[in-house]
Amino acid sequence: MDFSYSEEQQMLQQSVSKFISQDYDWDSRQAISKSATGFSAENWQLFAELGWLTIPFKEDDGGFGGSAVDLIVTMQEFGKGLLVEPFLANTILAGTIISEAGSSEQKAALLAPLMEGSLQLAFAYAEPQSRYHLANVQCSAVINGDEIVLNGHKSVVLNGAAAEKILVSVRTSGESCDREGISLIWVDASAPGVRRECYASVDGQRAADIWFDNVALPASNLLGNAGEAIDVIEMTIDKAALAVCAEAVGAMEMSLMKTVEYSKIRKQFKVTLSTFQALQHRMANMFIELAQAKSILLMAAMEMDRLGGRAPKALSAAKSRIGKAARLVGEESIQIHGGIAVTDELDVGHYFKRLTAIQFSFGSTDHHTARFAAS
Amino acid sequence: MDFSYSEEQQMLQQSVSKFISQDYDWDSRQAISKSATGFSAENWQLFAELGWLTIPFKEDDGGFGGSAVDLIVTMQEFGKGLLVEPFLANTILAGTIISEAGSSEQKAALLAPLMEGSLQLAFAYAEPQSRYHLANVQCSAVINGDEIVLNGHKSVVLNGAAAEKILVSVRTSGESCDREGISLIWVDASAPGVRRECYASVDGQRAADIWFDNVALPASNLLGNAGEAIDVIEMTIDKAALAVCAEAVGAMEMSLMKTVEYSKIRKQFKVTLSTFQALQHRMANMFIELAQAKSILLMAAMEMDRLGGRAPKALSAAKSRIGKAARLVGEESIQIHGGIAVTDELDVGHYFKRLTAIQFSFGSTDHHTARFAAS
Amino acid sequence: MNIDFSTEELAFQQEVSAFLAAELPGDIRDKAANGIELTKDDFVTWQKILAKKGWVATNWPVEFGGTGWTPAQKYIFDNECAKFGAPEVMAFGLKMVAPIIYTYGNEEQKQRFLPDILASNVWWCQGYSEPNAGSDLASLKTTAVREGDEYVVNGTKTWTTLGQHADWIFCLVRTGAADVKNQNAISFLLINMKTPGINISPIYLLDGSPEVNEVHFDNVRVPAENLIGEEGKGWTYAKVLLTHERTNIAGVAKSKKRLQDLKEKAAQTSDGLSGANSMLSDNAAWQQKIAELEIELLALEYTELKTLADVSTGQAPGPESSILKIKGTEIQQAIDVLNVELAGYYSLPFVRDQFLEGFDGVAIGPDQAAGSAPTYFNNRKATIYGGSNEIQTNIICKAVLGL
Amino acid sequence: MNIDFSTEELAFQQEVSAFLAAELPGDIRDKAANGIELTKDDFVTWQKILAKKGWVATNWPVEFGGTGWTPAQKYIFDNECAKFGAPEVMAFGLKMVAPIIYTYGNEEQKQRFLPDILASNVWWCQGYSEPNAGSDLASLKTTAVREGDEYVVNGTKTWTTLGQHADWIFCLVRTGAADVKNQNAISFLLINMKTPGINISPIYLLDGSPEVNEVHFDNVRVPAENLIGEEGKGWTYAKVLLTHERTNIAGVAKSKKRLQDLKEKAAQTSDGLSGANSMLSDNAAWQQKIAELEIELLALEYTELKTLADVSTGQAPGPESSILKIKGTEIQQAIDVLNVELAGYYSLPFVRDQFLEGFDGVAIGPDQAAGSAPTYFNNRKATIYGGSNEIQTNIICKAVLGL
Repeated sequence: MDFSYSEEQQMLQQSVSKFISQDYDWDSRQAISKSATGFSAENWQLFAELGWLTIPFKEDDGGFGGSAVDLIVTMQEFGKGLLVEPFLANTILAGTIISEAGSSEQKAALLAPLMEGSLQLAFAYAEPQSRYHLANVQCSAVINGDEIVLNGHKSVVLNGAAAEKILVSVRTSGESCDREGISLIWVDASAPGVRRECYASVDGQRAADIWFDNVALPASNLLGNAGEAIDVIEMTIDKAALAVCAEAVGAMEMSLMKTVEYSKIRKQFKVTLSTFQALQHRMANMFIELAQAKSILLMAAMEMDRLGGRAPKALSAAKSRIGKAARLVGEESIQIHGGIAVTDELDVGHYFKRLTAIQFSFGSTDHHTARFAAS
Repeated sequence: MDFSYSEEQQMLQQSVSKFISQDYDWDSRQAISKSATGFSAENWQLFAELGWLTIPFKEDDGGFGGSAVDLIVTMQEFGKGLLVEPFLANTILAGTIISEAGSSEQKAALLAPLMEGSLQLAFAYAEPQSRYHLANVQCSAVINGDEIVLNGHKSVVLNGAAAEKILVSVRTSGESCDREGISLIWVDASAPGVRRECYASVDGQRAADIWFDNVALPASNLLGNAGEAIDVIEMTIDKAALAVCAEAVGAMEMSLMKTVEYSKIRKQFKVTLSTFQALQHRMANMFIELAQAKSILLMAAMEMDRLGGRAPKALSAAKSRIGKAARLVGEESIQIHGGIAVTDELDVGHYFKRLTAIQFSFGSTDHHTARFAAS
Repeated sequence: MNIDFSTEELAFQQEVSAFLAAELPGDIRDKAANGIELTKDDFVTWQKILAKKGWVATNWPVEFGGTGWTPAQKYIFDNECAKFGAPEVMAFGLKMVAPIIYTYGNEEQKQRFLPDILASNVWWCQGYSEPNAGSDLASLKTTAVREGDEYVVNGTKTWTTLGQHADWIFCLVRTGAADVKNQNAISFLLINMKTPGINISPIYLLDGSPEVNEVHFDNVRVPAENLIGEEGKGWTYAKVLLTHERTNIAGVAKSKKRLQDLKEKAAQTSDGLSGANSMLSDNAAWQQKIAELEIELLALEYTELKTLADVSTGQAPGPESSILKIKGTEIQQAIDVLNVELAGYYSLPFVRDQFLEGFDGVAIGPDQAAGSAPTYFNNRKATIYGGSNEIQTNIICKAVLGL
Repeated sequence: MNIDFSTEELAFQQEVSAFLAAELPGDIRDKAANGIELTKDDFVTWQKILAKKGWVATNWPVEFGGTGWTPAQKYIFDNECAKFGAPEVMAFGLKMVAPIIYTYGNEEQKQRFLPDILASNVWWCQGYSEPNAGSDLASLKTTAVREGDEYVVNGTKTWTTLGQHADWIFCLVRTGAADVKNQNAISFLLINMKTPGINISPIYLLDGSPEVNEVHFDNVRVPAENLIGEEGKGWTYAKVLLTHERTNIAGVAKSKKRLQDLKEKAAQTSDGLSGANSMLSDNAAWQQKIAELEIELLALEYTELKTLADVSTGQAPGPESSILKIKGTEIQQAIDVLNVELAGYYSLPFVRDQFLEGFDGVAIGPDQAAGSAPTYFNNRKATIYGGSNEIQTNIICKAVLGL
């Protein structure tokens, strides 16, 4: 039992923290978020140079060999800066799929350039009817000898706009909710029959809905064995959920800090807000929520490392508890700030938006409470 | 649409309120609660003289013909005094059963003396396995010509100790949870084969577990048609639930008032508790809970009157909401008082106990939330 | 005590229902149902239809053109309007400044302003809050200095909802000397927005909408005849107005409709569990949240009905109005969150165009989903404005509990 | 960072488990499992068994007879004890006064008091609270006036848990003049309960138990050698002790066991819905409450583990101890309510005899039901004593948030 960060982890934390505090101030973040692509290519190259894009991948694959704890160290700092660069979509979502299911050729073609920062990827798994159930796949891929034909509609694909290649969960056999019969393929975003509607998301990031209309692919675009992908998909989404849990913890920390600071400055009835005991106790309650969120995040990360990456019950505990904390801290930050926090101008409202988006991504709070209860 | 009390209702309220404030002070209540029988026979006679024991019964049966609104007017005042006299067990539970299911002979034998205050009754409906489901009846009665033979175990029978005659829900046909096959019979408490274990309840009232071992009764002890009793039983328990909802509102009102008063006297850190804004806001929240409880109580009573006594959805809304308020107000009253409220000496702890007992009688908060959702 | 409607009330309900069915323009109704923002014209069009029927001023006395309805009639009208998805009337003219004018204004002011409000010829906005005085209205800084027959106004008002459309603004301004006790130095002034020296700049809210504004006053000269009542009494008038605002703020009828819509949509939304046959409405946690919210709303409805009944017998709305504000807004915000939850992943796309008039692109997600998160974000203001919920709690502490 | 136990730790777990299986007396174990109150003898018996093994003073340094365990070992020990239903040791001697004595006492005091505490020969109780000083310990009024080699003590202490069994009491007393700043006039004094002038009277709690007492001091003469440390420093020592108390107060291991028991009992309790096949554990609302509580407890467990780890590396327990107190007691009380809920109607009978030793009547309801409501009532104290949760919240406001 050891609760201290290793030297390597401390260095990683300092490195990310330094970038956020020195090179990712609020105005820069807003400018990047509102730019055409929604992220900074320059930053992305920097991340590659710093080795951040290799963190979760095995050393055999050329990665840093990072643990779940390494991942949360990184994501907490990103959460503090409300990073909009598509680290999650590339490195966690698409990257984990390739790393877990890809052949060495596929890794060379997709993972290596990802780690170099030269290829943008996305993982398309959700569908309009699927909600948070990963086996609810209607997108179909018919494998016919050397060819695959893909049809269907994937919804809210993170980084779907910038992605050059898209990993897709598809049904190759069975009924809509069967756990068997789900496969993974990759498709070029510019392939004939691929149509994208791209948009900003409410938290200032980018996503897309993607339609596939008789898209023809070589059979070599299949990752892993046909029909056996559900475990890898679940593991990937759980990892992404852990990542956004960590991000939420970072965002909550900033949101609380900003609220406490503001309360010490803002005057109402001739005294600062911080002198009102009712508000003091509410801020203390936010602090407790944050502390509980941090604890359960550690628990989930350590359990994931202990169990080799698959700890669904622990992850659901974390996502449920952190979702609850995120809602409370986000909403209370706004309420204690007052009207100013409902404007687009102040950062605290944007923390609130991201905290909200996290609550409804990779399984909502209720979804994970129920999954915890059932497991 | 009329939200004012009628003149008759105002008089009733004043009459009960006067009794509670003048003749039912805290020390008297405690002495009565701790006496051998757990209630005052003298008070009971007074209630009979004042006509209170006739309130819910039809004028045709010699009653006051009171409405559900009349009932809540009365019970709110009783709640303020934490009345231990068995008004609920006799007048609402046993009385409604006889009034709704009894023949005129049975009314003459049971209801008339009840209204005169000369007969103590109880209604035994719950069983160890039944929880809050009234059709879950395993107590069996075999009707054989002119004789009924009764076997089984009824749990937590209110007024079960003092009751001279006991009304019992029994299964005369069908399986354990069938809605058909449930009947009502009455049995003399001193009949051979009836065994009682009597006890005080946590809220200072009296109850008993009752076992029936081959108790032989004449068939004329059956109330209404055999096998068709479930509707009357449900209606009766809903009425009792409404009554305790009103009682809870009265008790919450007192509990809040006493807490606010105490906060203005009790000093900590050289100032009164009432000067701490965090506590102020919590007391305001208790007030809001009480206001919402009062509103939904009115709603349920008016709906019951509008729909002729059967308004299960409205009743469940009230029991659910009032249960939630009762828990909050009860617990917060204790917490704001501090240590003194955890002693047996102070009244506020006893309001808390009664509010707790109400939450788990006639269907718990969760039970009624689910019933509301399903209806 | 009873909750039955009389035969006359039931007939009135039918009349309202028939009126709405016949007169509510289909495009306005569809916009509201699909979360498309209403334009100024939409509001004016609908209010003029109501005015023609004599039903636009439900809170005014009959002598000024109000309906003179009983609480039961108001309740019926509000519920029918909500059921049909009719927009609520803009409050600033009809519900906020008008009661001040007919209560405290002089005869000339009543004749000058009320008919245009009744006819929706003039769009009003509110000038109370200032950048450094949120809930603490008594500390405001905008000054109005008397010079002959005019006041010269300087300062900045903020959170001016839909001020971009406004022809007139009603303001609280500081007229007294600095040493006068704060709230006795505040006056109530009506100002034409076209007066030179007024500049308006939009504030973008969390949902991206320019719904509120800052209004800057730079030596704006206002005729003294635009002062309502006495100098220094503005705070008293405003407090009365705030009470009026609070009895309307619970929004029970609208919340009932939204909750009903939510239930219907949940019954058509897959929970993903086992294909087409398992709906979100079958989910136990969802059912419980919906049930608790319905019950809370039911309780609030009766709190409101009882308050309306008290007001109709001449009693001023007391602490109940604070409860209505607090619980009403909490319920609204709980519904906001459930709408986001209903949308699931489709709460993420920020496709503002999609719910603006004239959109002809490819819609993302189900109809209601696109507006769910922006509405949730925007409506956090509900517990902040109109006297924040903390201020309302303080009122209960002082006025009811004597703390 | 990792949560694995080492081979040594796993071996230690086995050792503790084997010890408990062999040494925990069956009658004590059964009483605890069935909610029967333990007697003084039960506690002493068990503590002497632990002492013999050298495991009774888990928080003391080795030099005084403590275990010198790592945080992981303490965690393992607490969890195994809870799993087996072993009673917790009485805190007053071992966990409360002993750390004060070995930290601030002189050599003579250490030799005089610590061995008897270690051997459970002497029963201690706590004299802090007074009738008019609840959470506000600095305002206490019991005086100790120095006369030669003695202090003369006058005043009343209250909430003295199990004081009826006590041989000694440790007290905070006022030694300074009235004009000395409150908390610099308070000293820490050990008093033999058999000293003339001490009277003890029981206070009955909501569950009917005489668990706490008032202790009255009427010219009680106490040798000056019983003063710990310096005069006027008592408040400082007590604060350190309160911090110790708080790191133990979360009660995570015990709550885990109770929650586990609750789940098992719910799986055996009919929900009444459809006979023997439908159990309370199948009920969706119940499942959700249990899940949320388990998750909260899991988070708290890691907060505690992290705190233990920090303490073991020499850091003083910081604001975490306030979180442990607040969340720990909230969880305990949430479990209390669920036990009442599990009991349903059988939470109503107040059959105190039934869970006292020697009862031979007819038991009413299932085993756990009889104690459910009394425990719920009694345990409301958990958020009040040991520095109320409001005081803990204030500590977070000041010490962490700088408010």
